[in-house]
Parts: sequence; C-alpha cells; structure tokens
Amino acid sequence: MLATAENPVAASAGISARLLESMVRIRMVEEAIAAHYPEQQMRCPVHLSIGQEAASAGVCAALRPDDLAMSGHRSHAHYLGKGGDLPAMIAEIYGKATGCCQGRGGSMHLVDLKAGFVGAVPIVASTIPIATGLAFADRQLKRDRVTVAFLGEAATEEGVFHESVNFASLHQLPIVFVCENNLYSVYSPMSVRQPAHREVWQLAAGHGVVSHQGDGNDPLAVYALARAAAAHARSGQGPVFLELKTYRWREHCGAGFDNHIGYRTEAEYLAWRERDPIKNFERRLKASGEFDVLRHEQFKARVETEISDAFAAAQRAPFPAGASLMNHVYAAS
Amino acid sequence: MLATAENPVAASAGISARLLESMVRIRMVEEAIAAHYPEQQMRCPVHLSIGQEAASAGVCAALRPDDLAMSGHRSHAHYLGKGGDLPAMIAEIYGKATGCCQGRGGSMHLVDLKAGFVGAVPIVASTIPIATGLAFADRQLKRDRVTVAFLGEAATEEGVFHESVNFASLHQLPIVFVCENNLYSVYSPMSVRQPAHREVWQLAAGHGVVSHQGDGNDPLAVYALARAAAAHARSGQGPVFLELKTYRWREHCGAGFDNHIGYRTEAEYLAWRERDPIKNFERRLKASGEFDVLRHEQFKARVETEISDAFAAAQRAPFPAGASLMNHVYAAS
Amino acid sequence: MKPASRELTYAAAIREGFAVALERDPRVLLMGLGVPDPKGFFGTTTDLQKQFGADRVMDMPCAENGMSGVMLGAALNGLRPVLNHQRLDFAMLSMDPICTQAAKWSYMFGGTMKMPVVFRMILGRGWGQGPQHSQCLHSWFAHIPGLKVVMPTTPHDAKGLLIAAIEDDNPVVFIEHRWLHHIKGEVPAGHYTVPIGPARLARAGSDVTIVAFSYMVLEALEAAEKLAEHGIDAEVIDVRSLRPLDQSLLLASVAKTGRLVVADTGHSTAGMAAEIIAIASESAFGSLKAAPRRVCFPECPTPTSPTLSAEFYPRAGHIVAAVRTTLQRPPHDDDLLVPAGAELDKPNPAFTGPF
Amino acid sequence: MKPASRELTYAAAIREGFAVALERDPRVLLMGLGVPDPKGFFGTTTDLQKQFGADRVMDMPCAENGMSGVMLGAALNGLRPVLNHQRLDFAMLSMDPICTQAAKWSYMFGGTMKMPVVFRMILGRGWGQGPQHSQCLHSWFAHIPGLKVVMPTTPHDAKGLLIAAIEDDNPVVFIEHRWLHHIKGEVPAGHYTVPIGPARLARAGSDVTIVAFSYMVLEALEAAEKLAEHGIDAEVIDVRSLRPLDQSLLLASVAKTGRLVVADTGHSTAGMAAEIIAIASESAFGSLKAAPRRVCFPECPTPTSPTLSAEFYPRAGHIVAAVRTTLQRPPHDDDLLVPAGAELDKPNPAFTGPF
Ligand SMILES: Cc1ncc(C[n+]2csc(CCOP(=O)(O)OP(=O)(O)O)c2C)c(N)n1
Ligand SMILES: Cc1ncc(C[n+]2csc(CCOP(=O)(O)OP(=O)(O)O)c2C)c(N)n1
Ligand SMILES: [Mg+2]
Ligand SMILES: [Mg+2]
Repeated sequence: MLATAENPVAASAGISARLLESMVRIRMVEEAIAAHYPEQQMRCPVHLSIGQEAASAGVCAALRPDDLAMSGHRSHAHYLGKGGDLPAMIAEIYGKATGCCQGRGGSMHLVDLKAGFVGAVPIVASTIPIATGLAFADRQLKRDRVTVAFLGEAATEEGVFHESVNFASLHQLPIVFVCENNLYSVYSPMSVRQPAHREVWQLAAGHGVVSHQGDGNDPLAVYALARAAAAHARSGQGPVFLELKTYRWREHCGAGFDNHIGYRTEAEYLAWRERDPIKNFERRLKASGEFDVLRHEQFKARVETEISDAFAAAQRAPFPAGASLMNHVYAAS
Repeated sequence: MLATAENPVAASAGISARLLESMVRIRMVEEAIAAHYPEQQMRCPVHLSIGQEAASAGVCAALRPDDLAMSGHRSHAHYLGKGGDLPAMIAEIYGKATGCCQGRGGSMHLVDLKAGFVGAVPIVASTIPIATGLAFADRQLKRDRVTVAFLGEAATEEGVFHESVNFASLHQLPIVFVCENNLYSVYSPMSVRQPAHREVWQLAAGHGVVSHQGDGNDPLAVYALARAAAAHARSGQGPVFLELKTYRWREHCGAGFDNHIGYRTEAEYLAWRERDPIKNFERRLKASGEFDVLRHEQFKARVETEISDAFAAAQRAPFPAGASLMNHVYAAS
Repeated sequence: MKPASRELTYAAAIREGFAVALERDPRVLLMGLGVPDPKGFFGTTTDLQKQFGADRVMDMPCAENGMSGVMLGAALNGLRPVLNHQRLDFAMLSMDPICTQAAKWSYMFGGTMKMPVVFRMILGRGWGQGPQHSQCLHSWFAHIPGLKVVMPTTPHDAKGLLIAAIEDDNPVVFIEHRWLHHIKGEVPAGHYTVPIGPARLARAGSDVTIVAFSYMVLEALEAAEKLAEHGIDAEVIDVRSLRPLDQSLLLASVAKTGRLVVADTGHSTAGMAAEIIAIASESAFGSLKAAPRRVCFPECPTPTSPTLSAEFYPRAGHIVAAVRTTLQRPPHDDDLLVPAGAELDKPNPAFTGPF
Repeated sequence: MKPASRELTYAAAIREGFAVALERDPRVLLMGLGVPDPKGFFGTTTDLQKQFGADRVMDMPCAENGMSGVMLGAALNGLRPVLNHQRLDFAMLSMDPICTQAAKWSYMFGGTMKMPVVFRMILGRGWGQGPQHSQCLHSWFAHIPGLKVVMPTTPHDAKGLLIAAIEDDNPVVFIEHRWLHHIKGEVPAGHYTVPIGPARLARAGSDVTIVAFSYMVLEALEAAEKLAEHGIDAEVIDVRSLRPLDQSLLLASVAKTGRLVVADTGHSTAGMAAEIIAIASESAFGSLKAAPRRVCFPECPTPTSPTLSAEFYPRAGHIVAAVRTTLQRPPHDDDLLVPAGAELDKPNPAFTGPF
C-alpha cells in the first residue's frame, strides 16, 4: 500500500485516496482494539490514536519505505502508517509468541524493521535521541534516508528533546521531528506544563531548526508539510520540526471515553469531533469529486477482513513458553 | 562593600567605582590563587574567572544582599561578587576545617548563606533547576527576592537547562539566568557543540523568556541589563535570560596559560586580552574623570592585605580531623 | 493516649498521611505528574488539591530531572516538597539531583544546609507494565549514603513512614509497590510517625528467618502459612527501611533460627538481598547453620506477556522452596503450582485494566 | 603465534585498543566531551582524531543523556559507537538510555535488534575530586540484566577487554579507575581480545581469598605482599567482569582457602562486595571457615580535603587488617600507618594537578 522506493509518493496522483485509506485503516484497527479490549485478553496498557490519524497517514505517505520512524507510548498509528505488520502488532498486544516482540513488549513496544519502524518505548521522549542517532548513522554512512521521530507535545518538556534537537541542528541531520500536540499529557492540560505565551514549534525554532505548525487533522496539509520536511532533511539542509495540532478522542490509556471525569470538557471534545480528520476529508473528497465510493467500500471490506483475521490469529496463537523467559537478554555476538 | 537592603544599588551614584572595585578584587583574589597554586597546597581543581570579572561584578551589583545566587564549577567570582566570605573560601580551597564547607567541598563547592550564595557544584547545569527551585519557593512564600543562576554556555546544552527555563517561564518565576558565553567548554569550541546559525540567547527566547545578549566585558552594560532583569523578575513579570559574551584567559582548570596546546589561537586570546574588562573600564573612568586614583590605590592596598591575611589564615588553619569523616552525612532532624 | 484506629487501604493511608502533613505544616508541598488529576494517583492524592489549593498540590511539566532539581531548591529555601512519580522508572531521569545532589548537600557543604525533600516512587507490576514500567531499583538508592530509603508494607507503616519522611530534614526515597495499594489494615487517625530505621517483626518463628520488604512481605507471610502446614515455623521480618537498615532485629533473628531466606522485589546481583546475606554472613557467621538463600527476580528484564511475567515474578511458593532448601528438606513439586484460574498479572482482584 | 608484547601504560593500552578497533572496523566511532582535545582524555585518545578523522573521533555537546540516546540509535543503525565520559558521575545523567533502553532492547524487542555500544567511564579519585567527581557506581550497572560491565586492572586486560567490548553486540559499560592510567604492563601489539566474563587469578595463595577489581587489585596485591611477610599466603582474584561474573574461580578459591575478603572501590551497601559475599555464602557455605569481610568506602560521600580523603579511601592496610580478622589473628596497630611524606591524594607520583 505504501509507496516503494521506485515509485515514490512524490507523484501526488492518488495521494488523497491513499491518505484517506491509511487513516481509515488506522481508525478501524484502533476501534477493533477498543471493542475487544474489555474482553481482558489484551493484558497491557493501550494508548489509542483515534482522532489523530491524519498525522501518521500524512507523514508516512511522505516517506520512502526505507526511511525510518520511531515513536512512544501511543504508537499504533505510526507503526501501521509506516507499513508495520498488522497481525504481528495485534499478536503483540495479546502477548503472544507471534507478536512483533514475541510478547516481550506489548502495545508500548512495537517494532517492524522491514517496514522501517525501528521501535517505540513508553518512557516519554526516550526515542527522540535514539531516532536522532539513526539519522546520525545514516549521515555518517552516507545513506540518503530520512528518520521521523513521532512525539507528543509533553515530550518537548523533557530536556532530552532539546539535547536531541541541538545535536540534529548542529550536524544538520536528516531527521523530521513530528510533534502531535493533542493538548494533554494524560490528564494534564497545557496550562500546567508549558507557558501560554509561546507555541511548541518555537522551542525547536529556538535551536535554529526549521519549524512549522500545521492542522494535524488535515491529512493533505500534513502531507504537504511532511513532504517538504523530508525533502529538506534528505537534501542535507538539516532537521525540521512539525507541530501538528490535534486531539485524542478516547481516554489517555485504555479503550473508553473519559470526558466525564472532569479533566476536559465535553464541549471541547465535541468541538474536536467536529474536526474528525476522516469525515472531513471524506467530505472534501466527495465535494471535489475525488471520492470513489465503490473503491472505498471495497477497501474497508478488505481491511475488515484483514483485521478480523489478525485478531483471530492473535487469539489462536500460543503464548510464549515460560521456558523462553531468559531468551534474548543478550544478543549472541 | 555591597549595597544593603536599605541602600539598594538602584541609586547609581558611585556605581562605577563599585563595579571597578568588585572586578579588581575578584581579579586580585584569582591572581593570588594562581600564584599560590603551584605550591601544591590547594589540592583540588580550581577554575579561575580571570577575564570574566565584569559578569559577576555587574550582575551582583544589581542584586539586593538578600537576593540569592548559585553557580557551577567556575564560581569564585560569583561567590565573591555576591559578598561571600573571602577567608572561608580560601580556607575551603586549602581543604581546611575553617573553610566554608569545612573542607568537604573544595573550590567547586562554595557556599555562604549569609551572603545569599546558596551553593555551587561541578556537575554542569545541575544548579540551574535548584536555583529555579529557590525562586519557586520565594514565589510560593511571597518573598520578593530574586535568584540568579550563573552558568556557562555549555550548560545550555544540558536538557535540564531547558526543563528549568520552561518551568520558570510557566510560573513566571523571579529568576535571572546569567550565561557567561566564553566560547569554550574545557577545550571544546562552540563549533562542535552548538549550531553556528543561532545564538545562545535564542534558546531561552524559544521558551518565551525575555532574553538579551550583552558585552560581558563591559561592567556597566552588564549592570544595566541585570538591573532591568532583576526588576522585571522581582515585579512578577517572570524570568530573564542574559547571554554575556566574554572570554577566559587562563586554562579551563588550573592556574596556567594553555593557548600553546592548540585548542585556541594565541591571536584570539590576545584580541580578547585587548578587551580586558578592568583595564578598559579604568580607561573609560579616567576619560570621564570618574577615576579616583588615590581611592583606588587605597582600595587595592586594602584588598592586598585582605588577601594575604586570608591566605595566611588558611595556611595556618587546621585540617579537618580524620575523626570527623562521618559528620554531616545526615542532618539531625 | 493512642489515636483511634480504623481499617483503611494502603492508598487511603497514604492520602491521609499527605492530608495530615499538609494540614500541620504550611511548608509541605506536593508535586508530580497527575498528582491533582481525577484518578488521584491510584487514589493516594484524591481531592487533596481541592482541600489544600493548587499552590500546594500541583501538577508539573513532564521533566523529571529538572523538577527534581526544582524540589531541591524549594527544600533549601523553606518548603518541604514531595515529588511524586507514578513509576520508579521515570525517576531514573533524575539520578543526578537525587543521588549526586540531594544525598550529598548536607555533607559536602559542611552541614550548612538541610534538604527536606521526599521522592515518592511507585513500583509497577502486572497487566503488561513490562520492561520499562516495573523496574525495582530500590537497591540503587540504598547504595547511596546521604539518602534514606523506606518501603512500607502495611497501611499503618505507609502513613506513619510517609509523615516521618516529610518531617525528616534529609532526602527520603519513599517507595510503594503498586500491589499494596488495595491492601487494608488498621491505621490510626490523625498525626503519628513510624520512625525511619527500625524493622518490624511481622511474624515470630523459630526455624528460619525470612527477611522481606514491601510487597514481598505479603508473599513471605503467605509462605510462612504454607510452611506452618508442613511443621516449619518461619519468622518474618519486614525491613521497612533499607537505609538506615536495622541490623539488630535481623541478626537477633538469625542468631535464633540459624537459617536465612531473603525475598526481594528486585534483581539479585548487587541488590538488597545480597546486602542482607552479607550482613548475616559477616556478623552472624557462627549462628548460620546452612547456606542462606535469595528469592529475587530472574536476571532478565520484566517481560510483558502474562505467561512470561507469571514465570518472572517470584511468589510465596518460591520462598517456600527456598526455605526447604536452606532447611535441607526435599523439594516439593507443588510449591510452585499456580491454582487454576489465578490471574497473576492483576494488581488487585477488582482490577480490569488499563493501567 | 602470540603477538609481540611491550610494556605500555594502561592509558596507552586503551589508546592502542581504540586504534586497533578503529583500524579494523570502519563502523567504530568514538564520541565524548574532550575525546579529540589536546589533553587526549588522560592520554587515552591522543591523536586518534588526526589518525582516523573528525568523522570517527568526535567531540560532542555537553548533553550526556541525549548523546547516550544518539549512540543507541547509531548502534542500531550500523555503527559501533563508544561514548566516553571523563567521570562516571556525568554518566548518571543517562541512566535511562543506558539502563532502561540499551540494556533492554534486545530482550524487549524479542531479539530483533542488537545494541553494540560501549559506555566508557572513568572513576575519579584524589586531588580534591570530592563528592561529585569520584562516585564509584559500578554496582548500579552490575545490578542491571542486559548490560555487561567490565573493570580491567592491567594494561593487558584494558586493551583486550576494550576491543572485546567494542566487538560485543551488547551494551558494555567499561569502567576505568583514574589511578590505573599510569600503571605499566606487558601489552601484546595488534589485535587481541580478553573475553568478557572470566576472572583472573592475580596471585595464587592458600590461606585466604582476596577478591578485588580495578584499582583495588593493586591494593590487594600489596596487601598480599605484606601478609606474606607475616606468613599469610593470600590468593588474589581480579574479577575483571562484574556482569557476567565468573563464579567458578571465586568459588574454587574459597573452597580452597575457606576465608574471604572482598575489596571494592565503592560503597558497601547493596554493592558488588555484598554480591560476592552472598555468592560465597550461598554456594560455598560449607567451605567458609570464618565470617567473610568487606573492605569498602565508608558510608559517606567522598570528602575533598586531603586529610579527610586519606581517611576515606581504603588501602592495602585495610585489606591486611580485614584478612587478620577473618583469620582470627590479632589486629596490628601499624597496618593502617601512612608512611611519612606519602601523598595519598595523587593519581600518580608525577601528578602536580590540577585535574
Ligand atoms: C519520563 C516519563 N514520565 C512520565 C511518563 C508517564 N506518561 C505516560 S504517557 C504520558 C503523556 C505524554 O503526553 P504526550 O507526550 O503529549 O503524548 P500523548 O499521550 O498526548 O499522545 C505520560 C506523562 C512516562 N511514561 N515517562
Ligand atoms: C554533566 C557534566 N558533564 C561534563 C562535565 C565536565 N566539565 C567540567 S567544566 C566543563 C565545561 C563547561 O563549560 P561552560 O559551561 O561553558 O563553562 P566554562 O568552563 O566555560 O566557564 C565540563 C564539560 C561536568 N562537570 N558535568
Ligand atoms: Mg499530548
Ligand atoms: Mg564556556
């Protein structure tokens, strides 16, 4: 589904459909996880990206398959957008031996090296310097890859974010920092964490890094920003920082809705639901005549099957054997 | 010598003489340390501020005695500028029981709470959040004090600098970050540490903090910046960041000169020596008729005595008893 | 007069300890990601912000290192702050302020300054907390002179040690195990302290000494019950305070039983269990009748999958087996059996996820 | 054929190890504050940048946490980086990338990734290094599964273990004591490795086993000489690798001597010395004839003043005294005497400051 190196997405023909499909697929997977989660068979924390699909879809569509990406605790969308293996992800969330980490990681530790998704970890901001190191190695080894570091806006509060951006700026590394600003860190609003009188993108600008703010719910806007950013980074002009404004619909962790508990208002939530990246984009494509109903329905049907197959396989799959507990503590040299 | 709370330095009468005297005293102390260091009786690393005296003199002259200051490895000037006890400092460098830390700290750990000098530690940037915490407590307890965090430009590379500035900006804390940019971190020039295409002050500006760059070798310019900054911070308008351009004359650590070893050029060094903060200021005061030769000579003679007394006392003083080794590991509650 | 006692959960006891401290001393300040949020930090801070105001019960930026330093400055300048971490793993970003700064300021500044700060950390376990949300590094902190380190097991001790920690003029690392929060016990109302230092005799016995702390005391007590069924009378010591460590209770017990098993909720290599065995070997060598044993995590990161984490965490049965070994009794196959239907990855029976 | 040997200092041996590794494998990269500077990192990196270029031997921003993470990414993506810290204390800013990330990536990603990275750290001591430039926290790293931790004592082992560390596909913490840099010893030219794991018999003996590592091996050997004068024949084991730890040499020695003294260049509580005593107590209980003893730092931060630091650091005499105790011999007053004129705060006799 993603572009190949020979057929880069730079050719914008069909991009709208691809963006829509990527978002829809992510949404459908996340909804399926939400639906199954109460069965208590996915026994690990899950952080869903419903409402934030445009960021992953738009950014990943601007990348080459051999480009790299890393993420944090909320990584399903990025993994899927980058082309990560769906059954391996679902099995991993189920803690199964067939999972992408053989069950050792769970939802917060996804990896698919074939897809260039190098990993995600739940310590906020910890993959940002690692992603910077990927870009550094590519620069040292004269590869023309780009690395994307996906992060939440709370990650910009961690010092290591700044240390990474400084290093990337110093060495003009081929990295794009993609910050999904969804206004919250768990239940904590921006007002208790960051000064009201400056924007997140200004932090990176302070480091001398090209920085943009964009509508994180508009996949085409994201795609345009990301294409320019990837081109900039790939051409050796240095890192780019993108702040994408968006909103998570469901609770921070888990499958439910939690506006009622009081950390944010129902009105705010409803206003953002109005800005549903998928519905709005569909509407736009319909208006411009770019929406192919049949193709889209067929796509959804295919994904439906893909998802139910993935869940069925994950549920069927064996748990890792207790005897394998000590495997992989060290790599054999 | 420093202003008292009743007689704040805001009244600028006599400020020039005071700035000059503060600089000269710091220089004389540091030169005395340099002269005695080869005797191998000060058995700890020392980081001298010769060439950088204007920063401490200018900033501290803008503070009230009850304002607070912290510093790092290169803290002699800040301690003295803030009114720290000279004999206690010299004794501390000699490792004596009469030192400001009873010999437990050495040159890199100075403290004089009576003077509002809360402490210095050699882990780069580690006092920055602590100073921010001092300002936070003053704000919480509704005291109208200001805290100054002295730092080198390398400290702005540490993530904790950004975490501190973000918190200060968020809560509009009464703190002034004073960065002496002397172009080097040990032997490492800026070019291997920070991007050439942005200035240090822009980092703080990125956090929405009022930031200025100034000539760190001009004590009046520093004083003017610091006065405005302290007033701003004290009035509840939030933190200020000052980048003061300056240069260290001697080796990073120790008493000698080290331009010959090759990390910087003799030409660069000589150009900066031309910008000697003391000589130039003296010249300026002479030109404007503000220089009182007699008073100045008397001042220097007094300081000469003060210094030789401090060294003599330190040399005479007892070492801490071995039996006191375990004292103060814990404070008695 | 002893204050009135009620049954409270451990979480409620912590919350009450905070309330007492905030009430008594205006300098006390609570800081931490999510401290004022609706979930109330596993119920340990619920409504404290409402009660004591947003100036004293505060959220913060996601910046553990910097905020730890800020707490040190606040402690030096008139406040008595408590920095709360939902996971010990997050505090690992702040080893410099905790261990290089806070632990050393009293000493290295010659006693001129006090550092009354509490670093509160919760040990994660279960429901896929996995490798990065369940590290148990209490032994790291215990290794550092200048820190005090407490790990209360009972609601009574949780409240009393929390208040003692807040009232202490030294940096205290206060570590809770997530699986203790729902445990109920007698808790006196109002103000009281449990002194930092003395261990607690959790169960008297004569055949073997089991030393444990935090959650592992519960497993040790369960093990003692099982051992009693086999005619083995185990003494259980709840260490409570890792630094300072109460050697006397430990040594007196070993002198009596001659056998030692240490159950730690962490890794073995250079950990607290090694320390306790070293102390017994150095100072009660003559009393020891058999090789002491450790019950610790296997030497691998915490896996996420429920089957692997069931294999990873030592339980009462592991302690029973270790006791049999040190008593030179034959092993029992069923010591490590897991009862059918047991869900070993839940913090408490009512838990349904997600965190 | 054995490669030719020459006498080299430990510092020169490290430098040569780097040169060999950089020469053989274009993926090897050296990073660190001051790595290319004129002082050459205590002479361990002198001129390597000239020889191998600024792309492979690099300085960096003062940002230990971030740069550690960058090294991990570089290691995942085709390089074999070595991050150099002039003091272990600076590495404490990067416990997350080292212990929460690097140590766990192979495991938690199910073996999909390798992390060939070396964290090199120097332990400071003397000339007023004081509380924040002389922390010895090797035991922290040894506590973490997924890391390897080596502390070579001899120039031979320094070079061989450094090359082995760089060639290892796992994160290795490589710790040097500042007081070893001037020590001379036989070093083979060219490429060779010393395997990570096996301990070294530094001196054979029959009366007591002294286990030590890094600089303390020198003190242990000096102690053994003094003990020999008193007719006590000490065996000295140089642990070399803290994780994995070679239990067999240690246990065989204790089985032979029945007496154990452990000399650590760090604090005792929950440290490596406790671990080694615990291992001996668990696995060689029957052989132990007397209580084992630890020789460690006193439980306070490192003081700066020369008189206090002389009191702080354990020396050969402390080991001698501990051996006497474990052999139930009477103490000698002169064990701890410092010879007149001795300067206990200098890394080496030629040292005149400042760092
Ligand atoms: C270092 C660290 N501190 C705290 C946490 C707890 N935590 C988990 S997710 C999260 C929120 C992060 O917010 P943001 O980066 O904005 O991402 P979002 O959840 O909004 O997608 C926090 C604070 C953590 N995992 N790591
Ligand atoms: C965290 C940490 N990293 C590295 C060092 C080693 N170090 C000591 S002083 C220094 C230079 C700091 O440069 P700067 O902040 O510009 O201050 P300057 O010495 O120029 O006054 C460094 C890197 C340290 N002390 N702490
Ligand atoms: Mg967010
Ligand atoms: Mg500098």
